[in-house]
Amino acid sequence: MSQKLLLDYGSGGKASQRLISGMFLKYLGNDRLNRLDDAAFLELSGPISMSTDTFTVDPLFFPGGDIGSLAVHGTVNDVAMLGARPRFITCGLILEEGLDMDVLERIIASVGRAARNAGVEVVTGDTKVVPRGAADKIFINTTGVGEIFVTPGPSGHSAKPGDAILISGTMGDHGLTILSKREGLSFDAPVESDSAALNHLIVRLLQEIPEIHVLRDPTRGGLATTLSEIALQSNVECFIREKDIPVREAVAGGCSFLGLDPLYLANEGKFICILPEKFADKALEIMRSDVLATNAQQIGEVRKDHPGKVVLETPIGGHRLLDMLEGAQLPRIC
Amino acid sequence: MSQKLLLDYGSGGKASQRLISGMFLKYLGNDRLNRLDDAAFLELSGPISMSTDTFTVDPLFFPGGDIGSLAVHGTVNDVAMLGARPRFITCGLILEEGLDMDVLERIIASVGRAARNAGVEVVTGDTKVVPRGAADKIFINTTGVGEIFVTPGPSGHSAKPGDAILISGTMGDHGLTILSKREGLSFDAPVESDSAALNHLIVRLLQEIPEIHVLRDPTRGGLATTLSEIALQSNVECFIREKDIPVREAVAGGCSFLGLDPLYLANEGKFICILPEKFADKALEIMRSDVLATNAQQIGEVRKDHPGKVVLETPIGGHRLLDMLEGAQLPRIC
Amino acid sequence: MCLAVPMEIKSISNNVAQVEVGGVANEVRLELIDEEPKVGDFVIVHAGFALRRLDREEGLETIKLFEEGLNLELT
Amino acid sequence: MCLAVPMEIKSISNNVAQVEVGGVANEVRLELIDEEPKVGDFVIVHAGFALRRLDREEGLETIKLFEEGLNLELT
Amino acid sequence: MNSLEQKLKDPKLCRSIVGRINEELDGELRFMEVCGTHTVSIFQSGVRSLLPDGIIHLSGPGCPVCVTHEREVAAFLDLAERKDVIVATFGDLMRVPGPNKRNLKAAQAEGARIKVVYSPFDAVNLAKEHPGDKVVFLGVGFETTAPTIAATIKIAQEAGVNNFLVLSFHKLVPPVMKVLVEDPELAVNAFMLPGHVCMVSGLEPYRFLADKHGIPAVVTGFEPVDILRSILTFIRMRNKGEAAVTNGYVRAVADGGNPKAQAIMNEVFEPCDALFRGMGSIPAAGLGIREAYGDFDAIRALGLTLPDVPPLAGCKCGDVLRGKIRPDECPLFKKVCTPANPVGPCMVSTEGSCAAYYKYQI
Amino acid sequence: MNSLEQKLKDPKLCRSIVGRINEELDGELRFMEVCGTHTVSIFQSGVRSLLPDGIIHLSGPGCPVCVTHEREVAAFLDLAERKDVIVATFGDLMRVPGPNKRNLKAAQAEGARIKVVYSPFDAVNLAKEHPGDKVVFLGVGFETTAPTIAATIKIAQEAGVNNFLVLSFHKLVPPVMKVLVEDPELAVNAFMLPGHVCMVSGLEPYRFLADKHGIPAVVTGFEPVDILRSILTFIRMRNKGEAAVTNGYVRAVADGGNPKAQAIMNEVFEPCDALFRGMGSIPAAGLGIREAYGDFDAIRALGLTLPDVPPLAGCKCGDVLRGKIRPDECPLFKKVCTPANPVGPCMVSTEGSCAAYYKYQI
Ligand code: SF4
Ligand code: SF4
Ligand SMILES: [Mg+2]
Ligand SMILES: [Mg+2]
Ligand SMILES: [Mg+2]
Ligand SMILES: [Mg+2]
Ligand SMILES: [Mg+2]
Ligand SMILES: [Mg+2]
Ligand SMILES: [Mg+2]
Ligand SMILES: [Mg+2]
Ligand SMILES: [Mg+2]
Ligand SMILES: [Mg+2]
Repeated sequence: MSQKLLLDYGSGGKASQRLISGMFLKYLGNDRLNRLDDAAFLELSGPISMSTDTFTVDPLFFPGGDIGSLAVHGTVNDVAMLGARPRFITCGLILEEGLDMDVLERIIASVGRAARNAGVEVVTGDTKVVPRGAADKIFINTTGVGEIFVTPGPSGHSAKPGDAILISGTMGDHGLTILSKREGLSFDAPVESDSAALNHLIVRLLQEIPEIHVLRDPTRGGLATTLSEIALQSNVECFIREKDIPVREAVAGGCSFLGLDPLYLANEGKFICILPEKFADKALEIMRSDVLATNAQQIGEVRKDHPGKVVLETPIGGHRLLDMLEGAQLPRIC
Repeated sequence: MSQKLLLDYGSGGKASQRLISGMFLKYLGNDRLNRLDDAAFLELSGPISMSTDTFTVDPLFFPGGDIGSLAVHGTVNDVAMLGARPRFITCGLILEEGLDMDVLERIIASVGRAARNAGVEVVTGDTKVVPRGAADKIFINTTGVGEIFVTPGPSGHSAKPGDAILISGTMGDHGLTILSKREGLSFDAPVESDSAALNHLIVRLLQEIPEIHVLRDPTRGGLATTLSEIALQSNVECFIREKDIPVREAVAGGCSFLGLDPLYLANEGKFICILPEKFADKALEIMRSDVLATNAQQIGEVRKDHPGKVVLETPIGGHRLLDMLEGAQLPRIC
Repeated sequence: MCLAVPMEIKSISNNVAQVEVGGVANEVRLELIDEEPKVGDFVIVHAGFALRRLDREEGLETIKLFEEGLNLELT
Repeated sequence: MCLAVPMEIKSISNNVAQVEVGGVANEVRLELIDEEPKVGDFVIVHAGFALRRLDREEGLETIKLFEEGLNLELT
Repeated sequence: MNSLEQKLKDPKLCRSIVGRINEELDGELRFMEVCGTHTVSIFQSGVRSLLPDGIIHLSGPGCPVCVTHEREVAAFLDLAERKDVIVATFGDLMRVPGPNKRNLKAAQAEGARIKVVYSPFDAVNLAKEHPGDKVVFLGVGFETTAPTIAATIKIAQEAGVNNFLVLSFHKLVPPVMKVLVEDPELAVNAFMLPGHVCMVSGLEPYRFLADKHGIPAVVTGFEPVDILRSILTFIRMRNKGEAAVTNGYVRAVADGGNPKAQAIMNEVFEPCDALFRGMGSIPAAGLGIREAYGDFDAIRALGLTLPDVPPLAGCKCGDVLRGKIRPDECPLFKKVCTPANPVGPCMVSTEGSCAAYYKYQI
Repeated sequence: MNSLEQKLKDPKLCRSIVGRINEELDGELRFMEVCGTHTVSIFQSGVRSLLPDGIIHLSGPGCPVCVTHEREVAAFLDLAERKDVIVATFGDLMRVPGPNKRNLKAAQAEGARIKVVYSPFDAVNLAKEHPGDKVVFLGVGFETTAPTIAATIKIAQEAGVNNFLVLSFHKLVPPVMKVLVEDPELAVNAFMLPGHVCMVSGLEPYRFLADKHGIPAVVTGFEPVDILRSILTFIRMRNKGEAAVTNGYVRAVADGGNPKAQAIMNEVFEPCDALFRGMGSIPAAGLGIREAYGDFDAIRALGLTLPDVPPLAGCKCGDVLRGKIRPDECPLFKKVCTPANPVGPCMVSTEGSCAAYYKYQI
């Protein structure tokens, strides 16, 4: 039987110290983290992009990733979307007493691997252990900082009528993968989470394209929700064509019998790029040259007719709103 | 009956948006946060101090504070301890479905108040709602950044033999307050949490004292654990005198019948300051002139005899180790 | 009123069929279907039960005829 | 072997006393104490029960005598 | 995608049919679908935005969630309060408002044990996992769904699972359509019949629409071509002065329906009066559990009664469902009544016509 | 702080006594305390570091946690596994290792329902809150603690709480001291008697130490002055060639103890043989629940037996508790055996002598 985590590991005492040196420094160690001061000392020159996210994904391990890699990718991507090079992240853990130490170790190793691949360092962290039943196994907060190297940087407020709307690949892969592994709803779907660090591609795009208005990753709430946010922030219409939105057959198939819409499913390795139409082809070329965005597409354009709205042209040529949902989608039978 | 939080509020959809604008922007709003981009744009010039902490305190409200103010103070203090002016914090929430919306609102208002008092802005955040039973009401992660204005800044690695060891006030107030309100152990103690933002006092100290080797807040694990860490990091002996350590009568009283030691109880508004003996009086004078440190004391000095150890001189003149505990203290009867 | 989707039968055992749509595999129960289903059939699935066989040839034929009729009348 | 601390009785009702040490208030049960306790008494508390009255005068007196004895012998 | 599926969504074919509709339409045609899946499909596919102004699309009482009565929802909520009960339900019911706008999601957030299942069969497994509790499945749905629940009850009986119960509030489509067409204010020229309901029940129960009331009706599939073709059929029947009930979904629907599913449904259930939201009690429009299966009947086993509740003030769902007004003619629509704060169930169900108007209508 | 409390810790007075000890000590004096609270107090107050080398301080079997037998811990763990049981315990027992180093903390982490209470009375309230479960209090302790548990059983009986049970592994001090002094290898010159145990039992049960074995013994309080004064008394008795059992804790201890507490303890409990860790079974050294209170006896009510377990390999606790070796003379001390990874209970209990050596000794 594998060893189980005890409350003692979060006490700040010797057990905490062992967890830090035996696991965290082993997988995440670097000169900054190793100092174990109250805070990390960072050589960074501003302006700075800073983002935080907490990860509570269930199950912890899924095809294409786990909560550890996801926690790195999510924050790295958010930091990058502001036109920044992500440099440093923090890692705050909430652990449920009784958690399998092997599970924890696999996850911490995954955080380390994902951080190395993304080119960021975990520079400080925090661990709380809560009594059994007070949390669900493990929650991870990551907060990242990076140096902004384009000004004005991309922002959800900067979409302009006439801009092209691009997405970097298929929609809904992460969301459907997670659903397919949920307890009580498990079905086999030949699909993996798209969880990935987009920062290297983002940096390249920003370096080679003179003007990018919006970069955003369509995570929770999916493409529909994220475009709605942009439409509201920029007070424009986002007009998109359903036929141009790539959706994997398995994602469409899974959605069909659960009564879900892939455009509302989360993505964790995709981004929306809104930029002047004249740069669209160049941007698509750069995107498609990267394995993370081989299915990049222009899916529509920014208009001014229905400010704050997303309008979808259906495959048969009809038009309808793509509204933000009230809450999460539930599997349904009618 | 007050309204209860639903999973929908964490979906990224309209319910999430309402929570953000109706509550988070209302109490925490500022120009940076209000943009609601993936990340916050910060004008900061390095070097930078960055710290993260997650708060899972139970109960949520306690004499002297609540989880919201504590989350601000904890991170602001850690950022400051590196010789920095805390500027910006992030706020990551994990909320249990069914949480009373009034409770949430009180806590967010408290975060806002504490941030304003500490002079920091909440610049970005994240909210996850987990199913009932998957978390205990509310957990808060805060991550802070600030500009380091002294180099070399204080560090746990910099204690030197001959240095004076100062603490800014009474030990164990926060820990005993929380214990006294724990379900199943409740007793009335005339004591409040010392939770407070120390950054203004820290900045003043650093500006007026030419050389400070170590600053650290003795939180989880208390004075004993934090001094042990410093002794290990700096490879020195921390020698302290029990009679000089201020402990409130109520804290000593509560500890007596629970079989606990106040030197291992958490503090949330105190700091340890280690500096050359010649600056000790000046530092104490500055500290005592601030309401947060009126009971500041020199409690000992750094020696080289037992490197990595904390040695305590007892009131009767005996000597013993003050060891780091294995895990958390449990109330005991023998 | 009743979300029901066609899925292809990949195998059958004990009144339960393994079905697929877009490569996504699921199980459906066969208590309610009126024709003996066989591997390769498409069945219409509702709430975890196969309710009927989908006659895809019939469907194609109908559409083809309809389309021809439309064009005939249009030209 | 048995952590037991003196606490002062602030009030009594129904075999339960409100006691204090350093201003910290708690409740103790009185089923086991052999002398009828009264408000102002100090009792030795173990595991939520008062076990005996602490005779503080006796304690002071003993120490005083002992101390005098020590000094006497020393000088 | 193979060619049948492609054909059924083929933009060129759709445009041809729309062209025909425009050409052949004479005056105004008010058609009603009585199936929520049609409601969603018509909006979501964009069919609706392609139809000429003369085609008036009305959504009838065909979403089982929308027609669930507030007294029935109150019963669900009472059930969820019970400490010895785990409620199993399709996701569709989670947000339907009962008295004081309380719903199952809120009850769940406050600690009630409510589990969303994809199939009623999953609820039997849940019952096996919780032998000390009663698992009550909320039986809501029309003729498509009722057989799946009947079959599940039979499976539970064979497996000897005795802590699985069904609260049956199933409803039947023909009786409520009878109420619609007998309304002297009816202003519907044609009915689009629910394809998947007819897959079970066949066409016979709907013949009265044409035979007795002279209203054409077509059993319709859910793809754009299915829907547009039925609309064209309505126009052509009217142009020829004909009225018939025809099958436009032959690939899935036999005229006689699915006799096996009918038999299982009739073995377990028997007709009873039913409450429809906004329409009140309709004779023989519901399905109760027969005495032979009384051990699985939550009403009998737990002694449930329907609590009296005040009707939802101001909600015009009844008029919407009868085709008397469009959702945007309800004075509360989009002002007081939104998906975030739904007054009536037509706004809360994913298939509700008010919700569809709100969500899809530009 | 008032003057009694100040006096008892007064540094000047302490220094005077230490001065006297140094002056009057002739040769080596080996004294043993048999109370964990003395162990901690002697180390924590710094008394130990002030004593001259000639004073050898030994810690006997006086921590109820340390003497809890591994078979008893195994029984606790078995109990914690039961789905219908909530275990209530003093915090002290949580980390005590049983077979395979498993302890109650680990069981709790894996889902066992274990609640730390401050008073046994709290466990009765817990039982009232969980009427469907059995709340079993782990009864561990000496004469100080046993009366509180006896009183709690009587309170539970009067209140009619019938789901409160006690697993009584209480132990008595005099029988184990008898075993110590009858050991031909005994090398102890004086005993510091446990102040709070004597508060209940009085001095009588200890007279045999002086009368029969000629070893001086002083009932001692827990403040530095109390402890130093007893050590001086040992020296003086020896210097005069006297051996007596005297009361150095008159402010709390009557020579006859607390008759009321004794009566309640004897009403509920009766002597039985007891297992002591490292020492084995000792006749009449334990307290079992009398038949009249059998309804509250977890052993009777749940049919518990003590599982056989292999002894802890290499642990010298038995020798430490007998005063034969000091903790740092155990070959495992600080090398294999640490508070993080304790081999024996003397290392795990806050009051254990190995733990005290590890934690406090510079
Ligand atoms: S808009 Fe709302 S209130 Fe009006 S009919 Fe629809 S659901 Fe009822
Ligand atoms: S040091 Fe460890 S192994 Fe040795 S006697 Fe003490 S508890 Fe046992
Ligand atoms: Mg700190
Ligand atoms: Mg973010
Ligand atoms: Mg994000
Ligand atoms: Mg921390
Ligand atoms: Mg859990
Ligand atoms: Mg994002
Ligand atoms: Mg920190
Ligand atoms: Mg901290
Ligand atoms: Mg976020
Ligand atoms: Mg909870």
